[in-house]
Amino acid sequence: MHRELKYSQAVHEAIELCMARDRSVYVMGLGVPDPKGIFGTTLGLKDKFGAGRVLDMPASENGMTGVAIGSALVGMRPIMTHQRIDFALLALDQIAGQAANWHYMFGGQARVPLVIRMIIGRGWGQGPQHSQSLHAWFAHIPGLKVVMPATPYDVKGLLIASVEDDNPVVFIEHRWLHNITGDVPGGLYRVPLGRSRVAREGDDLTIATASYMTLEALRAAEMLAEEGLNAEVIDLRTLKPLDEAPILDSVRKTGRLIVADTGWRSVGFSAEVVARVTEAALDHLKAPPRRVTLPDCPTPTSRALADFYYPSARDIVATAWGMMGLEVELPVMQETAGALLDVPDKSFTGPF
Amino acid sequence: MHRELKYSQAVHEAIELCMARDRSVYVMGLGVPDPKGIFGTTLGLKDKFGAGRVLDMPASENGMTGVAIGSALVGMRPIMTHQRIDFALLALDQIAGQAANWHYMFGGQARVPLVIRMIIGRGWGQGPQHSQSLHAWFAHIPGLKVVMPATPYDVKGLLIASVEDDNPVVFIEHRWLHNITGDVPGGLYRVPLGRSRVAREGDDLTIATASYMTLEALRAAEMLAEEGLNAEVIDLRTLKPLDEAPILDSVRKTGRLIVADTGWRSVGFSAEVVARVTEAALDHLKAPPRRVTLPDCPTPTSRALADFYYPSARDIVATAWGMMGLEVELPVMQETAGALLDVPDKSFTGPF
Amino acid sequence: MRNIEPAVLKRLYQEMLRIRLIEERIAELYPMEEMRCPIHLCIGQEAVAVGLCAHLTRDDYVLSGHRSHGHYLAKGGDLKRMMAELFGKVTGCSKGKGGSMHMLDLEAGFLGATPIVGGTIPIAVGAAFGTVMQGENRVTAAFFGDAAVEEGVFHESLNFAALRTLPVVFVCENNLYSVLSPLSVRQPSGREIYHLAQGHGVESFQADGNDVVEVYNLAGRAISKARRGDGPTFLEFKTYRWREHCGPNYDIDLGYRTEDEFQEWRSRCPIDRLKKHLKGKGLITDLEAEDMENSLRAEIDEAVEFAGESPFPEVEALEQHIFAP
Amino acid sequence: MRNIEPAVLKRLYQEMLRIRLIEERIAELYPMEEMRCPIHLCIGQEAVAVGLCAHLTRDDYVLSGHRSHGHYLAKGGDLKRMMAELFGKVTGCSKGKGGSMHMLDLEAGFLGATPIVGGTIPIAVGAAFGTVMQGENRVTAAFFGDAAVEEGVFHESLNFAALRTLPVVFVCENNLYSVLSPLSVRQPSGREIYHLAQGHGVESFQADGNDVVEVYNLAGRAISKARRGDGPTFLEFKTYRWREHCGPNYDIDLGYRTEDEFQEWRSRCPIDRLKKHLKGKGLITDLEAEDMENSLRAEIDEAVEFAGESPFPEVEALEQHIFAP
Ligand SMILES: Cc1ncc(C[n+]2csc(CCOP(=O)(O)OP(=O)(O)O)c2C)c(N)n1
Ligand SMILES: Cc1ncc(C[n+]2csc(CCOP(=O)(O)OP(=O)(O)O)c2C)c(N)n1
Ligand SMILES: [Mg+2]
Ligand SMILES: [Mg+2]
Repeated sequence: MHRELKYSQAVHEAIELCMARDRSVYVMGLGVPDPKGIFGTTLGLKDKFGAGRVLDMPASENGMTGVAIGSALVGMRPIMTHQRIDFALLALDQIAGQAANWHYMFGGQARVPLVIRMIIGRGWGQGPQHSQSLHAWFAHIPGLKVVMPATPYDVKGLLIASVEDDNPVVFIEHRWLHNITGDVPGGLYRVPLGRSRVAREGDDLTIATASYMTLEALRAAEMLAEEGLNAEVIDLRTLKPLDEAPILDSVRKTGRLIVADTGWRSVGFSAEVVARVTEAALDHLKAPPRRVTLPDCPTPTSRALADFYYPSARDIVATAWGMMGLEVELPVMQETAGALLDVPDKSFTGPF
Repeated sequence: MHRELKYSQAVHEAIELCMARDRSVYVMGLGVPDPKGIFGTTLGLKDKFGAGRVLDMPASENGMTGVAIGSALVGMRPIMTHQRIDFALLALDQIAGQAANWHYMFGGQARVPLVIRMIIGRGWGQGPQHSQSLHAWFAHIPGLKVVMPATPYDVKGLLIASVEDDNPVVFIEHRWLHNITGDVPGGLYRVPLGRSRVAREGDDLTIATASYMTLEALRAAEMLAEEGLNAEVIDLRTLKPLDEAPILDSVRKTGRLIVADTGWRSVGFSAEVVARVTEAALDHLKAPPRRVTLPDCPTPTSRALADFYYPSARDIVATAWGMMGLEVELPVMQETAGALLDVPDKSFTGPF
Repeated sequence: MRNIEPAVLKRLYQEMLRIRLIEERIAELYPMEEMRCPIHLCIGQEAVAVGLCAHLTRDDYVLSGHRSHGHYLAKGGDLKRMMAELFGKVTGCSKGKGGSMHMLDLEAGFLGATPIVGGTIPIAVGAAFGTVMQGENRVTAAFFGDAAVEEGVFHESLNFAALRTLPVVFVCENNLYSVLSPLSVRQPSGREIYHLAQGHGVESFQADGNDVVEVYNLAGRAISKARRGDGPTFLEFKTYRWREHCGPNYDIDLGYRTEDEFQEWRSRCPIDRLKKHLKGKGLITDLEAEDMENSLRAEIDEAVEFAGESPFPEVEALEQHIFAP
Repeated sequence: MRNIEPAVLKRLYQEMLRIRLIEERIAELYPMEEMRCPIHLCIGQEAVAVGLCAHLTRDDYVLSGHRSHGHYLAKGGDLKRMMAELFGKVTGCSKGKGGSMHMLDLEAGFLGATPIVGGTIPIAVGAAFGTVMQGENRVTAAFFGDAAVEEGVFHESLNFAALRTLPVVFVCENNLYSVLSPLSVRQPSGREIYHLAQGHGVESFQADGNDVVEVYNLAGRAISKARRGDGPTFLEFKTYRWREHCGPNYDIDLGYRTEDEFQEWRSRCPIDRLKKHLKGKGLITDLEAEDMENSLRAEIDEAVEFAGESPFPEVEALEQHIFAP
């Protein structure tokens, strides 16, 4: 049975199902119960589960993360939400210093089942302080799990699995995914943390990616296929723990690796993938691995600059041809057709 | 003229010289003017320059970083100090969200000349919240410079250059370096940011490293040399901007790369070095690059565990032989001789 | 409104009106989708910015947050460059890199506005600290909203300002909401915001932020005190945002606040109130008022034209300014 | 010291003495360099932990910071496992992974202590919030020092506790110093710490932390109030640390505090004071006191022996417990 849902609706359904079956699950964050409901993902939950379990909070990111941790220690399962990952910069002591260490430093005697939803990604001119893609930071910290789903199916299954996980999970949603649609079964199902997915099979080139860049990678793969190059796209889904084997298997088959990442280049997540592949499959590499990422600069606000800041399918395609040692003329893209690059589609009108 | 100074004295001298020649330089941090003076690095400065320029502060890491930024915006050049890098987790919004972006987001019209000294590294049982080595986080952020000197000479020259730099600089000192001694010229001199140093020449293997791991790498190189393997040791000194060319040149010569890092493995700084080398010098690699790092787990407190947690020369040596495809019996090391691994030398008595 | 020179009152009126007209023009133009950045309009709240900045010189400093247009303008920030910034142009006050949420005008002493709630409060305290260390006699004002006092960094800032008796004025525009969330879900009832500052031992006042004269008087007191070296003051001004949190529209239909509440505050429009007074006292004629409005509109037209005609930044700018040379 | 049952007074005495003797034993053993982790002794400050925890049941929760030995013990934490933890042994209360700065005893309701200043205060508030959400009637106490109130997170915690009327007691042990830094360089003079909490609208008290009866009485009041569902209370207890900030030694020679100050506080030893009272009232005889001390020493001997004989964790433990299964 087909059942099309938006990514944002899949998030909503996951939360709703978790709350319905487990009274210890609760949701909090700035604006969670408000009429906009975090891009629709928490709409109506307060009416259904009550103000006691669906709560707004003061703008106290660090303190409220501590509150979530404390409640988790005594048996609750909080889902905390930040409308922008940038706000979590204030909470890193509690996230990385406390939550991540709590299980280990007490010898496994305590648990912090805590999901922190953070939204990354573009919009009109979100600029330097509202669009950082800091997943690399979280993926560096032992004790944190980091999830970045790309599809409606995965976001639901991974969110349910995250809520059921007994560890702090940083759950990252890209703003440009909320409106995409896809098949989403009803009812509870889990997508296990730490398992990647082959989003497209191919023999010539491996593209390892996650979150929104999976869409760009798939677009790129289509474009490459038109010219006879067959890319395999691996959607990592979970950055930590990282499901390394399928990437290695793929590169052993294709001999070529592109890592497409929503984050900055230097000391970013993409470097880790390159390092792992090189360490384990050097002999299979037919060409140097490549990273398609943000350049190492803050996010500019003007669309005239942002258009060049964010990597796209076009960059992946150009990189792929470069790896093949070919100069291929790239198909005409949106921008030359006068379309706007700072929105994912026409449904997106406004800065968020 | 030889002039032996401790690393901590070199830090002290750099600060003193900067303060003497520029009235806008001031130092602040918890305990800066106290009788212990940040492991001796700020001792006596208050007497010399007055309480107005050498100041203690409330335990308000985020706010006081903002204070430092504000003062920098109006013409001061603060040197802020954290006795442990872990305390800076509280200040990341001001460091990465504000200071790092300020110059860029206002189109180059404002500057934040701010040095933040942070101390990393071991000690007796510093444990999970007092010994994290988070340089990878800072090196990921556009707009921050990150410096990790390994020698008394460098720490002085780099600190002076950092204070004179018009950008926020994260200046990381490893606790086990404070007591090492070396040649340090008197007077002002600079070691430029963004330049690495060949600490030892060799043809067989490149070890890229920084901070305290430079010492372990040099020790490892000696041990390898005894068996006829000639390692080149590159002390990176600055992680951002990274001086890439000398690493590439070296690997093109040796064909083998080990990155020895004080930080965690996954999504750490070592991955970046591996990625850059693979991207630029794949064809020269005779063996897969290797990372010698902390394992991906929080710092345990018990010395019984910490002894296995921190990488040492021995690990580098074992890795090197592995890369050569050889099994070489490792020389007997301290631990089997009953010595204590949780202190750098006999001068170190106590947890810090 | 006694004790204040008619000329000053007229200037306050003009400044408020100017900000209002500019914000309304932005609201009008925004749906054309050329200002492609989030905007937070201050319509309804103009009195705080104007009454406060009336006492500041160009040598004094101001820092602000996401809702900074009024502060930027009241402090003397360049209008053309502000408009160009909203349009993402290279002539903008942040060369297009910042947009509405990141503006500065160093010549005007507008040291910067950034949108992380509470984030510029310690920076303002630091600016004040820096001026003191340099022996300068400048005052720094920090503008922020009622949500900012929930951030720990607000308290850290107050503590240090009090500890060091710094020349800083904390200006809280309490408009009752943080995005769509009322104070009641964020702060304990019965505890006023200015009580927090009192707890820190900082002299604190609460007043009507829609009465520009009350703002002007309190601000004058706080700023002279700072200038004398007698330390920080905290001012809480109750006021109200008329339009949506972010964007150009009205949003009463969303249901998070009532039509009654909105109308009640709208009837206390700070500009109308002062205009009524000026007219009542014969300090301004209809013709004068009309002239004033016309010349303001002309200035705004010019700024919009400037912004529209200005070029976008070149792609090279993308990787410029990451590091200061 | 009226109003309190003699049996209670004796128990308070015994608990304080126990902590004192344990801390002194640690100080004695520390120079042997087998407890290879930083330790922060609470000698001189025992009354706060004991007076407070006397009202808590095992179902109640306590969180603490770097100076947590007294809180752990007063809450009923296992002594043997604490000693083993200091020795880095696998039988330790954190299996050797935490050391003195990271201890917990879940059976005793000691929910955890960690050394980032202020870091466990919001966690305590969250524990209280969690108990309320689960309909449990438990009280949570957060212990912290005078530096913790400088951290923004302290204020964020108070605001939320007040907003939600949570059953939490904030216990500030104001021992005048943060490491070697006196209050005067960190907080404005004339502003008492409990004023900060008042600013948040939280009922607040300041009292002599070296008078266990005063602590006991105030704590009783705050804890019953929390248990009744009437919300948080903030208690500031003035007290004094006798030894160095971190480590086993005296440190008056460092010069950051005076010999006079030290002697003055030492003369107000909470244990001596209560003992004098007990003896004066004939509530305890010399023989009884000696017996008590002897049996405490025997208990401590046993714990030290247990710790010494326990094995270290195996290397396999290094990568265990990174994630909960
Ligand atoms: C640290 C942080 N958390 C959350 C946000 C999202 N946010 C943007 S504006 C805003 C509301 C601020 O309310 P207030 O301070 O009262 O100012 P107002 O918008 O009412 O002028 C919030 C929560 C943010 N920008 N920064
Ligand atoms: C966030 C943070 N900043 C700094 C430190 C270093 N530090 C350890 S203990 C301490 C002093 C704490 O003083 P106080 O809260 O008064 O407790 P006391 O030691 O006096 O019991 C400091 C600053 C830390 N652990 N955490
Ligand atoms: Mg508001
Ligand atoms: Mg203290």
